[in-house]
Amino acid sequence: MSNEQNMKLATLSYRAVFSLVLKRDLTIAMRHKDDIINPLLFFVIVITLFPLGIGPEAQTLSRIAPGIIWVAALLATLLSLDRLFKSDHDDGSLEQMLLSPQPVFILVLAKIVAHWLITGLPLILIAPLLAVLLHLNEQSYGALMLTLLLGTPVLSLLGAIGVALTVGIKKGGVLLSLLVLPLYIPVLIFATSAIDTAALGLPYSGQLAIIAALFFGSLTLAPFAVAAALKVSTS
Amino acid sequence: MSNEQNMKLATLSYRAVFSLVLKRDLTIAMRHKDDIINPLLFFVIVITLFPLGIGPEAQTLSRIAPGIIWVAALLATLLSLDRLFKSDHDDGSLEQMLLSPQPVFILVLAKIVAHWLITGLPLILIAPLLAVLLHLNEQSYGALMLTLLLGTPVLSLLGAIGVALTVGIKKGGVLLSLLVLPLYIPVLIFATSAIDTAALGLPYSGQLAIIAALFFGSLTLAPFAVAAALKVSTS
Amino acid sequence: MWKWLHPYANPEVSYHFTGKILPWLSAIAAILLLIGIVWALAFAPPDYQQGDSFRIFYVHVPAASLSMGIYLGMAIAAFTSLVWQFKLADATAAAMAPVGAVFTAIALITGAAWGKPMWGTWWIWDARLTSELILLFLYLGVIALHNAFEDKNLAGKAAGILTLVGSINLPIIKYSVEWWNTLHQGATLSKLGKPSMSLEMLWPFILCFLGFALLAGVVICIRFRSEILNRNSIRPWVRTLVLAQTPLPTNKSTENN
Amino acid sequence: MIPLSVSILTAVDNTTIKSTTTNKRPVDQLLLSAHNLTCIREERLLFDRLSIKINAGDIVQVEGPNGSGKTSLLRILAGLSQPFEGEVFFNNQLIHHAHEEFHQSLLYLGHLPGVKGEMSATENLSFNLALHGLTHNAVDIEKILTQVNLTGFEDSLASHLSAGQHRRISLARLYQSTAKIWILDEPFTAIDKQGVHALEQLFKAHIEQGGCVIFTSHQDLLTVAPEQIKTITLDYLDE
Amino acid sequence: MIPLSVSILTAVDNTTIKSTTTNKRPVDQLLLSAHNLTCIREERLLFDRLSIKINAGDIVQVEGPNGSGKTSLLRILAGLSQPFEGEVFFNNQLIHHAHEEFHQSLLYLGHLPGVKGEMSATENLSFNLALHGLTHNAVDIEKILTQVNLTGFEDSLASHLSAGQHRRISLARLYQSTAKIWILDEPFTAIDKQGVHALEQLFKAHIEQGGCVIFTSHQDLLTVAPEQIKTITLDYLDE
Amino acid sequence: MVFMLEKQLMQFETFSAFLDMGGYGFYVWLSYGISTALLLTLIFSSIMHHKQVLKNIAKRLQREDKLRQVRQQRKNSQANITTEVTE
Ligand code: HEM
Ligand SMILES: Nc1ncnc2c1ncn2[C@@H]1O[C@H](COP(=O)(O)OP(=O)(O)OP(=O)(O)O)[C@@H](O)[C@H]1O
Ligand SMILES: Nc1ncnc2c1ncn2[C@@H]1O[C@H](COP(=O)(O)OP(=O)(O)OP(=O)(O)O)[C@@H](O)[C@H]1O
Ligand SMILES: [Mg+2]
Ligand SMILES: [Mg+2]
Repeated sequence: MSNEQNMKLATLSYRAVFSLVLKRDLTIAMRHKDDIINPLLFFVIVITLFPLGIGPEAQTLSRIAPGIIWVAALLATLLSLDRLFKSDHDDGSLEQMLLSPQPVFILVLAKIVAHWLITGLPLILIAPLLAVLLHLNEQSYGALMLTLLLGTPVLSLLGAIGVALTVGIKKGGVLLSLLVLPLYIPVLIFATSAIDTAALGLPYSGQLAIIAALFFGSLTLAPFAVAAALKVSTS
Repeated sequence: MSNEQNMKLATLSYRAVFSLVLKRDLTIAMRHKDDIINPLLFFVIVITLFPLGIGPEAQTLSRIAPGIIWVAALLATLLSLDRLFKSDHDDGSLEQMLLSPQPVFILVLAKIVAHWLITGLPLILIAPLLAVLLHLNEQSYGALMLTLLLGTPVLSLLGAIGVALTVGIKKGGVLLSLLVLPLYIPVLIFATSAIDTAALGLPYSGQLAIIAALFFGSLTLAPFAVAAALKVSTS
Repeated sequence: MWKWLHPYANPEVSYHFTGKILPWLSAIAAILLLIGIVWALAFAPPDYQQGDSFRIFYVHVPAASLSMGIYLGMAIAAFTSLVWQFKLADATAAAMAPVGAVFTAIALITGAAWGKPMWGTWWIWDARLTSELILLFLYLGVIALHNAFEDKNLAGKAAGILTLVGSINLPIIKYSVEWWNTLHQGATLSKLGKPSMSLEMLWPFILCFLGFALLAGVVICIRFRSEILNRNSIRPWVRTLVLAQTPLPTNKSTENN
Repeated sequence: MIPLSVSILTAVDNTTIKSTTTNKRPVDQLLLSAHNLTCIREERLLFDRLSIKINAGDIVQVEGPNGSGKTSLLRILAGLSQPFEGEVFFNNQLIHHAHEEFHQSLLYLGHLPGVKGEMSATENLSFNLALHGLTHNAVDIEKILTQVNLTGFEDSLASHLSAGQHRRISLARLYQSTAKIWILDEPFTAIDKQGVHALEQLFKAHIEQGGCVIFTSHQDLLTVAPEQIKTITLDYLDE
Repeated sequence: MIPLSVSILTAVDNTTIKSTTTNKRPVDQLLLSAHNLTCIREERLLFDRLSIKINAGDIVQVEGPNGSGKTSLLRILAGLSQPFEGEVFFNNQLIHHAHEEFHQSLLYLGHLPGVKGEMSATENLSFNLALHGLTHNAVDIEKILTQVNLTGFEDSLASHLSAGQHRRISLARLYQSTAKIWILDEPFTAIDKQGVHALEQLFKAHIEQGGCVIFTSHQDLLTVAPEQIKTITLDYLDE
Repeated sequence: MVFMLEKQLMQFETFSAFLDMGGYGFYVWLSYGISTALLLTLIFSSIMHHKQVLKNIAKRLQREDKLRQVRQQRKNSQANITTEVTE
């Protein structure tokens, strides 16, 4: 107890807290490299399931490609949401975070950003490849990438609210989908509509603007909603 | 210790063990009624996502309906697989089962059957409704029901192998999909092909026979593979 | 039954044995590949129909057959290890998975790059292509499962069970995919019939094929040796070996001896 | 219901509060107090109108048979659960209102250790410390880990440690804590004898520095004189 | 390395085996024996060529600091993990070969209680008993639950019980066990004093009936005379 | 006959023709390039993996050494205390 001189007690700046938690979550993900590869593989496999179920004709596939890619992205995010708080809840880390003197919404935001870096970003990087597999219209590639770039963070942010609400419940797995998927529907509709519009060679900035609005809206509101939800569901 | 007269020590018959474990798993599922409702709701939601992502034209939907229904069934089963062994592993029940004098493959079989009753059966019951939503060809309803009836148990059986292999691993969630989905592909292909054939008014007994063969094959082999996998992954 | 294997079943002996043959194997593989590939790229005649794009053949086909052959080998090793508790087979199977996955990826990529000029598309959902893709998933599953276990002995057993389950499924998958495709699509894009290969095409092919196979062998050997070290790290012979090679962990270590 | 002159005050029916006046500190600085706490779990009344005052220098052991409500009480004191009735005060403020200061002064360790299996002992400890505003260099961390006997396990993933070693990672935080209020739920679980001894020494050092310790345990402390310990004994209410 | 005339035999280096000859049973019936066990976790040697013989009437306490390998040893004896080298025998047969009989005679309770939170205490207990071939009527089950002090909680879901009550559900199996070999990993965790006392009585009754108990604990038994207990003390190997 | 002669020769007149591969250059070189890259990565990572394994074992041996020293020290200091007490 006498070595208090060794340390500095500081109310950390928001940035320091943010990067502390971000680093931790990324470290944990890197430990299981699988954590990064697996949502990606899930995405790829789900997308390959559709041609197998629907049939190999390029024309049909090309027609439904935007829908399939986006639904797969939705499901891949959904499946990986568990990582966000569940394991922290089960081993008591979440309790400790809530009891720490740091503002909860910053902790939460850092965890969400880490989640997106681990699952959303790789999806975006591999999407063009899958678009090739599904014979997506060549004019749509730009729209696909842009909608994914703006849309997947929204998925992580909204998903976090769902996980926070279900984290105290055993076997919340499927309940989670029930809560979260309806929230995802606007993103899905505007994103696929943007891609379809792009395939016709028309401008799709309207849809993109709406997705951007969703993004900024959820970025500002979700962390607080999540913080509140966590307090409720852990007590 | 003096009340041994109160009880009967018996090597239970296979049937008794089977029904003991089956009853237990069904009881637990009934406690959380969500467990039964949720995979079902997931199934419904995934299927409704497609008209949203692809567009509402009846013709396209009808063309891709068998594929979508089956892919959704696959994913719903996949998501619910966790229930099979994970929670039993986490609270030590699985250890106790492996240490019981009963043969492991019977315990395992009972758990798989319970899983199918909880997730597979409800899917089958609701499938006709969703088929209507997707404008499935009217001639295909019989084939849809038959393939689901024979195919979903295969999904539970093969899935159990994957869960058993990953049960000791933290965050096996997405790894599981990687292991299991490739194994599901034959079922998917033959089932959708049967439904498509039926839509043309042709006989589809060939595909059905193959699915039946897959069913009996996995019914006899999977419990042993699962038992072996459990022994490895819990030690 | 496995008595005669006994001397090779000893991890120490097999570690040193593979260490000795590795340089030779590598040298032969390098020579074969060098000659084979130069011949294939520069000296072999172009195909009368496909022109110079045919040169992809010399990588594509060896890679495709090796991808399947290695899975077969892996399944046999897994079977041996599970049934006869033959531990080295475990290590062999573990060593084979990444190599097989890479050859599968090569077959897929070269196939796609060949498909674009020949069929006009990078990818079609043809039976062979689809089952090759699924084979890649099976490989990745085995690798991921192997990585997920810390204890490599357990990892080997778990991956072995998965390999066997997959190997039962592989023919079913192949068959189903073939059937599925013909059912949906009456006329498959006509794949080129087996060209009746002339000798000047056959020779470089044989060289390339052997070269790639030996290369696979070399990498499997290297990985096999790491697996053995990992599984026996507590044994005195490993300790002396490590201490002899790496006096300080920061020093650069040489792995050939 | 009789207000005692010492730190711990009132209770109803089932709750015995024993408290001795051996506290030699000149000023009894009030750290944490609870007023009229009533807790109901599963429609079962656990304790009724329990009031507690905890001063600097107190070691408070919450005792009672299994299921009597010890964990429930500790979680309420830490602000993790809400009582059915009653309030908890820190510095004469409700703890929800003094959120940040309270969390600066609180160290709560529950049944779950809050240690990530995927991170090494070092990483776990330094994250836990940093989260509570304490920054360290690697040497410090290693020193602390030595104090909890984890030398040689610094880089092992926590999931590869034994039950007791796993808990030790979370207990290591005690060695560097600047928090005054320690709330510990069965801290000795899975800890070996020597470890229990070390923890007890730590408790003594902590109260000497003006902190307080509230803990539950089914074992008695061995090296702390019984008259130094205040006990809150919970029991089943309807007995 | 000197074979003693009593139940527990040899060990190397770090393992002290203390054994007294107070066993008054006419025939020392050998229940479980281990031969030359070597265990490696995380590339760390935990014990080396450990040989143990456990007779009917033995109470064996495995002691040692955190991380010394107690849990690992117990899991190997129960057949849940494979040792790096060595064998475990039951009735002179390898335990894998005598799979069913061994499991008939074994009761293993590990760190995890094996109790489902979604089922009531009654349901949990009767399932656990039935799984091991014991059939009961409702009255019996209630009686057993009374013995572990869960009266009034029979129909509560296990997840709504306190830590100690949760563990009591799994310990209840001991009251009706027909297994001769009990292997218990820290059975006293979270159990209150009175519960510990009851467990000790149970141990004594069990060995009198010709069973044996192998357990780990960081507490000493209070009511069993020290000379009745055989201890296996594990320690870090490289000392 | 001409065919037989050509067999001995290189198929391409110029280097740029060689690169062009009869118009298929991009695809051919893409295939060979990616294959080479993948194989080299595989070989390299296998060798690195092997070195890593050796390094890890060495590191562990060192750690065990350190541990032994720490325990020895602790034992010595404890022994000192007990002897002091008994004296
Ligand atoms: C991604 C695309 C492709 C994949 C995954 C693929 C896969 C395979 C596989 C698995 C084999 C069997 C090897 C064996 O039996 O040993 C094979 C052989 C072959 N492939 Fe491909 N292939 C692809 C594209 C192509 C294309 C575009 C062509 C030519 C236009 C082609 C020409 C051949 C030939 C000539 C053989 C040898 C035929 C035989 O021995 O039966 N492949 N390929
Ligand atoms: N799952 C695991 N993976 C790898 N190593 C492990 C694992 N579990 C335990 N170990 C290692 O084995 C050693 C012994 O662990 P074990 O659980 O047997 O100890 P223990 O004597 O039961 O300790 P405790 O008193 O803390 O319960 C520990 O040092 C730990 O590092
Ligand atoms: N999550 C919960 N939901 C409903 N009731 C609960 C819950 N947790 C505990 N209880 C009830 O509250 C009572 C007190 O539980 P608590 O955990 O506070 O006891 P405890 O004194 O800590 O016991 P132990 O010594 O066993 O840890 C128990 O009787 C239990 O029935
Ligand atoms: Mg408690
Ligand atoms: Mg232990």
